[in-house]
Amino acid sequence: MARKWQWFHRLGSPPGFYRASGYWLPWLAVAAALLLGVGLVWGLVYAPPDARQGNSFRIIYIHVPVSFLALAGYYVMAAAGAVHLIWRMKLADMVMTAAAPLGAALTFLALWSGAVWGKPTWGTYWVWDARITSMLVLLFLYLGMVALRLGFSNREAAGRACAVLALVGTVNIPIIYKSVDWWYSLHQPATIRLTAAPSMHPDMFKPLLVMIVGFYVFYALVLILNTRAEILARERRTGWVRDLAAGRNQR
Amino acid sequence: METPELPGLAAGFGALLRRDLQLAWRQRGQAVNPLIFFVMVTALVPLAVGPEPALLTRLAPGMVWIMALLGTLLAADALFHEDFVDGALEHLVLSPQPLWLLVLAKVTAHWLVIGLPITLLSPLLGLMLALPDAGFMPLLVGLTLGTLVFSLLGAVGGALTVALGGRSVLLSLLVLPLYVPVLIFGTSAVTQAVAGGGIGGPLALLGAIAALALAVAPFAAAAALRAGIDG
Amino acid sequence: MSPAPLLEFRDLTFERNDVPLFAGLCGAVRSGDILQILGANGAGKTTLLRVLSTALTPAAGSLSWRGAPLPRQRSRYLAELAFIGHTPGLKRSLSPRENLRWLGGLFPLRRERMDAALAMLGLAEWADIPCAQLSAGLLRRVALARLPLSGATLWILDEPLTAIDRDGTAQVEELLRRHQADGGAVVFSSHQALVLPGVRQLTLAG
Amino acid sequence: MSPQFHGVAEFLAMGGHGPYVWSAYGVALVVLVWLVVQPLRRRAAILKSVRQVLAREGNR
Repeated sequence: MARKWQWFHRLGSPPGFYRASGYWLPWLAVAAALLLGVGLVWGLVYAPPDARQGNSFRIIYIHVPVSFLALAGYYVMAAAGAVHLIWRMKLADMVMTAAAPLGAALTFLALWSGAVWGKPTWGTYWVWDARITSMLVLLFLYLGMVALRLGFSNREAAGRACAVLALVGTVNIPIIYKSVDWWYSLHQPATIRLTAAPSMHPDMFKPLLVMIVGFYVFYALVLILNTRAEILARERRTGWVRDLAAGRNQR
Repeated sequence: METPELPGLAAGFGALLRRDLQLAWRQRGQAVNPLIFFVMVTALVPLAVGPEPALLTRLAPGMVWIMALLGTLLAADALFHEDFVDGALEHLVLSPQPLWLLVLAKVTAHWLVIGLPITLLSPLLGLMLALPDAGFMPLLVGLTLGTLVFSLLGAVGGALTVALGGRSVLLSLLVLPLYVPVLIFGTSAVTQAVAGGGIGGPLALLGAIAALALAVAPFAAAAALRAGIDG
Repeated sequence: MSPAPLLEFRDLTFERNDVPLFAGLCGAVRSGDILQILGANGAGKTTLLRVLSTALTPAAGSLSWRGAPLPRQRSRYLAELAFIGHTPGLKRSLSPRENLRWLGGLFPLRRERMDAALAMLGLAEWADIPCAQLSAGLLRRVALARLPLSGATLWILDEPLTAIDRDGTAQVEELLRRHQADGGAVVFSSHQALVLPGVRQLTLAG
Repeated sequence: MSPQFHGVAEFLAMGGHGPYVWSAYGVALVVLVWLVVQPLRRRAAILKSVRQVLAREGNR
């Protein structure tokens, strides 16, 4: 391995990441708690109700951030997969492993919050709206990712296979989204458009912004927690994990 | 020691294509099964929803496309797995020929054995489901392109799961979401034609997807095979 | 200075589920060498052979071919390599001759000597019968018949004598001897001792 | 900026949309808490099993 990559490997080494992330965690946890707490109270109590939807619109403060992250999470996973395929970096594979169930959980939340928002707004829990349908396909993509990893008994092969799948999915997601949009415009059911951010009142929009930022921080926090657990699981036989467990020279 | 010459790309592609067609012919009973499935399940539709022609006409494009999708998916499972079981896949992976080329040869054979016959059978199913005359041409053109994409993406899924247990279900789970755009454009070409509209748009998009799949899927499947072989 | 060895491997480490199967393996194979890989079941013989063939990628370590690092000239290496794995890799509904023909599209192969090679391994009368009707030992011979046709410099053979009878073993030994005399090299795994001059051995600790 | 609700009961009723709003927030809360707790528990379980291995080796 060429010398210029050595720093990259040291930084990307699982124990190095484990130690460094230990310092970040408290800050991330405090930031996530503060942002989500403020956004939650602001959105639930202080933001004015929507003129047409009344108070049910307050679901937006969950639904929109979670939907953003559901999609962004797939790209995080695919980027980690690409790094793993190109540089054969173990840490990237661990991040990818951690990102799949996390993304699936967020996608599920996006669908759930959309459904219970749909009932008072459209009078039904489920409509084949373009955005909801795309989200459903995204959930399937995540579930495929999780299932593929579980199918392998060999972790090294599983990592590379999942990386290929994530990259193929990344090429496909824009096509899927566009095609579903096109399909929806073809059928044109008469429904209210859910969110139209530019026309939102600033008093409603500001807490949403806080919640979005809060959820991004929360995502980073959980991704790191999961990656750390994955690191320990895979390196449990190594000296540094034994030292950590025995409480020797670690923080 | 004189070394024999390395066969060219065309010779490599041709040899594998020829082999797979030869195998399909020797085991034609097996190759015909997805086609029988295709016809049989379509025959169940009127039994399930009732024989009114108006209803069948409405369902026809979607039904024929979904059956074609399932038919190709059934066969994608065996695409690489048989070669994996008898060890021939090792020869493919260790050939000095580029692996994507060999994948392309196998996909071509798969399409010729499964996708093309399904496409050619589809007018028959259109008749069974009371598809109006205007729908047949877009159905044929759309399925020609669509089954090619199904085979290409099926190859990626088949390569990822080549060594795994519970393969066929997992393969469907991986590949079905990727089939969504093809299904959308394919069915709407037929629906729009039946409604008297233009079909250039969806068919052009289908062609673009097929071109993209042709450019990307062989490489993805080759990378997937190198990982998947070690399940 | 002696010329660079054909195949050289340094510090090869292979991990399965993050546990090393073998670590720090070094070795070299020169023209005329025959290297036998020994080790208990599960010691990683097959894995090592597959790593050497580039079917698997090691977690650490490097391979070089004729003195140059392998990943950059993989197709050149593969063109000079003949690998025969655990399973013969033959299609059961094709005859031995048909099988060799498709392999000829994937690898360099001297088609004009096919009959001679089949005859040498005692397969003349089976050449046009579907492989499904051949015994395991005969299938193994068909797979080995590719070797003299391939013109490959390096042969990597995983348990080449599985299911092969005493006559067959003698034929395989003869095959290897000729290859050695031609300046080729062989890496193989086997529990049997072969009657060959100058076989070196590499034992994998389980 | 002032609170939009007068009293807890009104807040919980959410103008008649209470069940929808609270089921969305409730499930979200459960999922988010689970997302944080699950890796922490996994980490603790791994460290515990490593300690057990160490203790077994120490006794030998």
